[in-house]
Amino acid sequence: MTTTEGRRSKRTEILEARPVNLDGFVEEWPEKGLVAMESDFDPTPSVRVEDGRIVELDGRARADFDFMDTFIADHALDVETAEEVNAIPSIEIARMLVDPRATRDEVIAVGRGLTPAKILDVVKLMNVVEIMMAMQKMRARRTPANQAHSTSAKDNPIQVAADAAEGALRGFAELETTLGVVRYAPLVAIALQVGGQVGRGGVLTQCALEEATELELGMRGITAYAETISVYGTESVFVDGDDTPWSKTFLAGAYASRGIKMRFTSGTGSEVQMGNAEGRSMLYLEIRCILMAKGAGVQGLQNGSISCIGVPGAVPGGIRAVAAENLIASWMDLECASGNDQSFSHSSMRRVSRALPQLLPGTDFVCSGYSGVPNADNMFAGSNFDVEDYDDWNTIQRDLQVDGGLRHVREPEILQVREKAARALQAVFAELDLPPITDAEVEAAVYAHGSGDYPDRDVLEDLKGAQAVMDRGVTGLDLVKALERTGFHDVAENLLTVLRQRVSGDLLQTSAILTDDFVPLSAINDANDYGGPGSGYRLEGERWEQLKKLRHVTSAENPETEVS
Amino acid sequence: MTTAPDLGPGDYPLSVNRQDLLRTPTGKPLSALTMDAVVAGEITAEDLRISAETLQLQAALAESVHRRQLAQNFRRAAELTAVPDAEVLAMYNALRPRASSREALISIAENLESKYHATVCGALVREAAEVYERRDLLAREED
Amino acid sequence: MIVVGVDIGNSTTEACVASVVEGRVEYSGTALTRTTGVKGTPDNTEGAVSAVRRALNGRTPDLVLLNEATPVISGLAMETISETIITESTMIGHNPATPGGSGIGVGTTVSIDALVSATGPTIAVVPAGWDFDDVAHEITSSGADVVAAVLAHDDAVLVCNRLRTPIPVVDEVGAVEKVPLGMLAAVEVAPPGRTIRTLSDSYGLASVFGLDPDQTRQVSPVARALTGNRSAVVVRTPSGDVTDRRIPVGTLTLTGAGKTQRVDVDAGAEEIMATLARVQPLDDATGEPGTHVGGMLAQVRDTMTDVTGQPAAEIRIRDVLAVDTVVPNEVRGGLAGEVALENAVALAAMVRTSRSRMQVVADQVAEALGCRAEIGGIEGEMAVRGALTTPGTAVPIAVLDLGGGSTDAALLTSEGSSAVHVAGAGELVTKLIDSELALDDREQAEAVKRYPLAKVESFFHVRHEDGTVQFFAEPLPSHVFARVVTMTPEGPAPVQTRHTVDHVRRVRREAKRKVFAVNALRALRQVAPQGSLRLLDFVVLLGGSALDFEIPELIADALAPHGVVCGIGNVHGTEGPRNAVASGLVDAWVSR
Amino acid sequence: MTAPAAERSLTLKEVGQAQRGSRPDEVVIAVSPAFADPFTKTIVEVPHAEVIRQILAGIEEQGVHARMIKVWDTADLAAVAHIGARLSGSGISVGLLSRGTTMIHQRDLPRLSNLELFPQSPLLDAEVFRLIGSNAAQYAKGESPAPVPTRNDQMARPRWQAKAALLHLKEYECIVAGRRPVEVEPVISRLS
Repeated sequence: MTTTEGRRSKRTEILEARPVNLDGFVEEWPEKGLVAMESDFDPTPSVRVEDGRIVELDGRARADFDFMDTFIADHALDVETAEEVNAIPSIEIARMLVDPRATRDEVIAVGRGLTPAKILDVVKLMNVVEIMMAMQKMRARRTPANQAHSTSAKDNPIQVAADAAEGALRGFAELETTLGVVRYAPLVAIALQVGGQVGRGGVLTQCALEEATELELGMRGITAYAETISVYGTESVFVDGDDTPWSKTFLAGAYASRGIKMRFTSGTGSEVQMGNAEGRSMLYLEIRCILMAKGAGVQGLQNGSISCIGVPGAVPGGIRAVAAENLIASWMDLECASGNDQSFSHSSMRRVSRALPQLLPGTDFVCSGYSGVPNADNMFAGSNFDVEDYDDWNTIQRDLQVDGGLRHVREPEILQVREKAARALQAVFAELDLPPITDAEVEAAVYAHGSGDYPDRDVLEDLKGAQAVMDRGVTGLDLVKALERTGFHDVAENLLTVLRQRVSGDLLQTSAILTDDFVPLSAINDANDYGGPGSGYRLEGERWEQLKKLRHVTSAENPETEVS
Repeated sequence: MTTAPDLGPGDYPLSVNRQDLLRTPTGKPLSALTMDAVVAGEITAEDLRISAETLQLQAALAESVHRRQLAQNFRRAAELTAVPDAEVLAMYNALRPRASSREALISIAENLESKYHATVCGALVREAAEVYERRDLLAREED
Repeated sequence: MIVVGVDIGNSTTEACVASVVEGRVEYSGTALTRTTGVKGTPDNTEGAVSAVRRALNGRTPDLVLLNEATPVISGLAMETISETIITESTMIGHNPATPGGSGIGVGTTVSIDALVSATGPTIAVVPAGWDFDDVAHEITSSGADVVAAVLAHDDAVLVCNRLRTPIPVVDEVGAVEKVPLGMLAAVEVAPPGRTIRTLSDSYGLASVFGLDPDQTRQVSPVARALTGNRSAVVVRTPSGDVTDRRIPVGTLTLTGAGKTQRVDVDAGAEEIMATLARVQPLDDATGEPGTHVGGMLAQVRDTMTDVTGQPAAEIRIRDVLAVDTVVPNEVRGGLAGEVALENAVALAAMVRTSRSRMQVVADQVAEALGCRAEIGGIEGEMAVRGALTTPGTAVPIAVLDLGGGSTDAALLTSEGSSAVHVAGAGELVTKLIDSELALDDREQAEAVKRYPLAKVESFFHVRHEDGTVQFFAEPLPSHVFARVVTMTPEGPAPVQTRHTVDHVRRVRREAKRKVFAVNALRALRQVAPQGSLRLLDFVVLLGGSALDFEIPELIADALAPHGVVCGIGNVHGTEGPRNAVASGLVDAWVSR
Repeated sequence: MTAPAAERSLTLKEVGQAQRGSRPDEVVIAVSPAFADPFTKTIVEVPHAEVIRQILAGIEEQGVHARMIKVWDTADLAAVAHIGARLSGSGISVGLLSRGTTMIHQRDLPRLSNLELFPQSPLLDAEVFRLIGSNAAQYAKGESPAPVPTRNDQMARPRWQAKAALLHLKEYECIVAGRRPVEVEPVISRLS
C-alpha cells in the first residue's frame, strides 16, 4: 500500500477498520479448480452400463477411470437404476429435493444412481434457501444435535474433564478431544470420558489421533467413536495422504468390527489447497469424496470444508457450496457432521452467516465441533464458535425458534457438574495409581475459564502415568470399576451403559447418538419424516420451554425480577 | 454363517427391542453385564466386544432400510471380529499406496479367506490389488 | 498361609507376597506403587492396599506385615549468595558467539549518526534498527578514524566483512543505548579459539587507559570479570566499577550435643557442614525469621504439623545437608544480558517425629483386605535383614538406602542394630543439575540424572559420553540432530543446552558426588561402631538410586579408602536392590 | 533514529547446472521455480531480495559459505529443500517457496522430514529469515542452535489460506518438468 493515494473519507477509514477486512478474498481461477461450484471445466454428466457394470462415468470410459471413478462406479452407484435416474432432467430432481411432497425416501432412491457430475448439475440449480429447504428434509436423523471440542492448551486432564462435563450438560451429544503433546492422549481421553459421563450419561466421546492409537483407545473402550479418517477427491491427493479408497474401506470395517462408531472426514478446498485439483471445482471433488464414503459403507461423514474453510470462504459463492456439500452428504443417506468447526472469520457477522445454512434447517451435528473451551485452548486450531459465544448461540436459538443442540444452564448446576467431574477424575487417577490431582486443582476446575486458570501439572509424571495406562492395558471397564469403588456409582453406571452399547452395535447405524435414557437414537428409529409445514422435527413442548431460558429474562409476573 | 432372522426397522434398537438376540463373543446375554458382575470381576474387556453374529443382525437391519453399502461394511466387520488387532492394523497398512506388491496383497486375501473365512474382505483386497496394478500403486522395485 | 510384607517408603510402596508352609518361605510376587500421603500417616493405606492387591493378583492374604515407618519430610531450598554488579556501564563482557575482526581498538565512543563530526580515534556505537550494509557504509564514508565498533544486532562479522580494513567489533549488545558516549573506551576481540589478553589483565588496562597504581588497583575486578572471554568492551568512566558482593541470606542456628552454634548461610556449605559436625547429634535447626532460610525451615515444620497433628513447637529438624553450587545469573547493570556464574548454597533439611501412626494404617489395611495386619518391625532393621539375603553377605552388615528425599543407613551386628536418616538424596541431585545447567526444566534435569549422555553427530550415529560411537540403521528423529542428548530407554532425548557433553557430564557426576558420596560417609559414620568406617565390613546399597548407572560406583570410590566392601543389594538373589524391607518383614515374622 | 529500510531488487543469474558441493562449510539455499521471477515478494510482501539478503547474512555472520540453486521441476517445499540438501557440501539446506514458506533440511533425512519447518508463511519477517540462515549455518558447523521460535496465529486461516492456495497454484504453473536444478548467483541491487 502506498501513501500517495489521495485523501480518504472518514467513512472509508471506518469501513477499512472493520474486522471483515482482515479476512482474505481471492478471484476465481476455474482452470486450476479455485472455484466453488460453477466451472466450465467440470465434466458433463453421463453414465453407461454394460453387462451390469458401469463402463462410462461423466464422460470418461472405464479404461480411463482413475481410482476414484473406479471405486464410485463399482461401490457407490446403484447400477440397476443408474441409466434411468441420470436421464431424469436435473431440474426435476432439484424440485424433488425442495418439494415437501416428494418424500425423503423417494429422493434418496433417485440419488442412489446419480453420477458425481449429475449431482453437481442438480445442486447448481439451487440457491441457498432451497439448499436449506432440502437439508431440512434430507438430514438423516429427525432430531438435530451438536458436537463439542474439549481440549486444553496444556493438555490438562482436569480442564478437559470439567469442560466436558459442562459441555455435556449444556447439550452436546458428542465430545471430541485432541492433544498438543500426543503422549498425553490416554489421560486426556480418560478425562473426557469421565467428565462427559458426569455431565450427561450417554454422551459419546472421541480422541483425534493417528489411526493406530485412535483405534486402540477405541478398542479399549476409553473412547466411543472416531471421525478423523480423511478422504480426498482426486487420486493424487488421496495418495499424498498415504491412503486409497480401498485402505479406507478396510479401516471402516475394522472400526465396525470392534463395535466403534466411525465417520469419515472430507471437505471442499482440500485438493486445490494441495495444488492437485485436476481442474475441477471444489464441490465436484467433494461430491466424489461423499460418494467414496458412501461406497465404503461408512455410516457418516464430517464435511463442510473443515480445515480448508479459508479457501471456499474466500471465493464467490463459496459458503453456498459448503452448504451444498452438507446437503449432498445427507442426500446420499449419510450422517452429516456439518463443519462450523474452524476459525472462519474476523467478523462475527460472517461467523454467524456461515453457520445459518446448517443451524436453521438443522443437521445431524450442526458443528463438528463447537469449541467447548476458549478458542485459545482449542487444539484443533480454533473453532467458528467457542464458549464465549454460548449466550449468543442460545439467544439465536430462542429468537428463531430453532434447535442448535444447546441450552442455557444456570451457573450453580454448571459449577456442580464441574466439581463432580474433577472429583471423579481425582478418584479415578488415585485408584489407577496415576499422578495425583490435588484439591487445589479441583477447586480451580470449578471456577476456571481457560487452561491458565489451573495450577500447572507435573508433566513428566503425567506422561509416565499416560504410558502406564497403555502398558498396563487399562480399559473402559477399569474406569467403571474405579468409579464404582470410589463412590461415583451413578457415573460408573453411565459409563458401563455406554460400553454395553458396543455389544449391541446399535450405535453403528446411521446418525446414532444416545438419549438421556440411553436409548440409541438413529436414522432408523428417529428417521427424518419431514413432509412440509407442521411435520418433521418441531421445536415445541418441553424442549422449547428449555430453550426459552436465557441468562437474563425479565419476569412477566414480577418485572422487577429476572427468571433464568 | 448362521442366517440372520428377518429383521425390520421396528426391531431397532436391538439393545431395547431384541435383547433376546444379543450375545457377547463370550456367549453372555446383555442382561449379564451388570455392575454387580463387574464388581465381582466376572466381566472382562472381551465381554464388551461385539460378536460377528450381532454384526450380521445389524447388517440385516441396514439392508431393511435400503443401506446396501452400510450392510456390506457390517458383513466385512463381522468377518474381521476374528482377526487380532495387530493383524488388522498390519493389513490396513499393507493396503496403503505403494506399500505392497501384487503378490503380497493376494496372499493377504488368501489368508483372510482360508484362515478367517473372510470372503467379503478377501474380495476387497483382491479388487485393490487389481486397481493398484492398473494405477501404478503397487510397491515399486527401487523403494 | 499367604503373608504379604509391605514397605511404605517416602516415594514408593513395595509389596512382596510369600507363601509360608511349615516355616518354609516361598516368594511369589511383588508390586510397586506410589506412596499415598506422607510416609507414616493414615493416608498411606490407599497405596498399601493397592500394592498388596496388585502383588496378590487375585489371591486372598492371611496376614499383612507393615514396617514401622518413621515420617520423614525433606525440604529443599537454594539461595544465591554472590552477585556481580556493574556500575556506570563500565564494561561489556557477554561473550557473543560471533564477534568481528581481531585485535584491540582504543578511542572515544561516538554514536554512528554523529561519526562525521568525530575527531581522533573513534569507537562507533550502533543502536538497534541499523542495517549492517548501512553501518559499514557509514563507517567507511564518514571519514572518521573508526578503530572499533559496538553493535546492538548480531552483525559483527557482516560489518567487518564490508570494511576496507577490519576492526574489532563486539555485537548483540541489547542495551547499547546505555553505553556512555564521549568516553575513552577499548574494544578487544581475540581470534577464534583464543581469549582476550589485554583487557583481562590489570596492567593491560593500565597501559590502555594510562592509569596510576591506585587506579590500577581499582580496575582489577574489571579485568578479572573479563577473563576467559573472546571479546570485551571497557569504558573509562569517572566512577565505573565492577563489584562482587556477598548477599546475606540469613543465619542458621544449629542445636545439639548441648551446644548452640550459629552460621551464616552465605559462608558456604563447607562452613555449614563443619558447624553441623560440632553439634552432632542434631536436636533442631532454625532459621532467622524473615530470611529465606527461616522461611524454608518453617515450611518443613508446618507440613509435619499438618500430617502428624503434633504442634509446630514440638517438631525438630534432625538433619541438614548443605551443598555448594553455582547458578548462572544475569549481571545487574550489564548491557548485553551478561551472565555471571554466581555462588549458591543448596540446603536439604529433614524432619522426623516419633509419633508414628502406623497402627491406624494397619487397622485400615486389615479392614480393606479382610485379613490380619500387623506392624512387623522397624524399617532399618528389616532392610538389613532383607539385604542379608544378598548372596555373599554376612553379619556385621551395613545398608545404605538411597531414596528420593533422604539417604538412610542401618547397621546389624551380633549385638544388635541401629539406623539413621540423613537429609538429601535423588531430588536434590535433580535440583542441582537443573540450576547449574540453567535448564529450568525438571523433566530434562531428571533425564540428565538418570541416563548417560551422548552427542548426535549424524542421523545415523551418536558419540556416547565415553567416546564410543554407536550406529543406527534407521535415521534418528530430526529434533535430536546435532544435539547433546540423554540416552533414555525410549531413545535419545535432547538436552536444551549449549554446553558440551563433557561439561554436562561433569555437572551431573559432581551433583551426585556432592549428595550421595557425601551422605554415604555421613550416614555410615553415624551407625558405624565408634564412628569408624574401618570397622564396617560389608555395605549393601538399596533403594531406587542404587539402580543408577553411576551412583553405586561413586559411593564405592568414596568408601574404598576406608577398606569397605560395597555393592548393590540383590535381595533373595533375584530382586536387585528392591523389596529388602518388604521381604525382611516376612523373614522376621517367620523366624519369630 | 533508524535508517529507513532500503529498497532492493533481486536477480538470480544462472551460472550453470547445479553441482554437488565439496566444501563442508557451505549451506545451500534452494528456491522454488517462481522465486524472484515472476514473483518478487512473499505472501506478506517481504521482498524476495530482503529474504535472501537476510538468510545470506545469517549464514555469513556464522562464518559459513552459502551457495544458491533454483529448483525447476517441483514446487513441493520438502522436495525443493531436500534437493538442496543433497547438493550441499555440509548436507544442510534452506528450502524456500515464493510465498515464504521455509524449511531447513538435511541430506540424510527422509524427504518428508526436516530439521526445522516454518509452515506459516504469513508470520515470517526479515528477522526470522535472518535467524533461519543463522541456524542453518550452525547446523552445518555441527553446533546445536536453539530452534527458531515458531509463531502461531489461529486467525491466519481466514486471512491467508486462500491467497496461499492461489500463490501455490501460480508457482506450480512455473514448474519446468524435467529441468535440472540450476546454480544461481543472487544479485541484489539497491534501488534507494
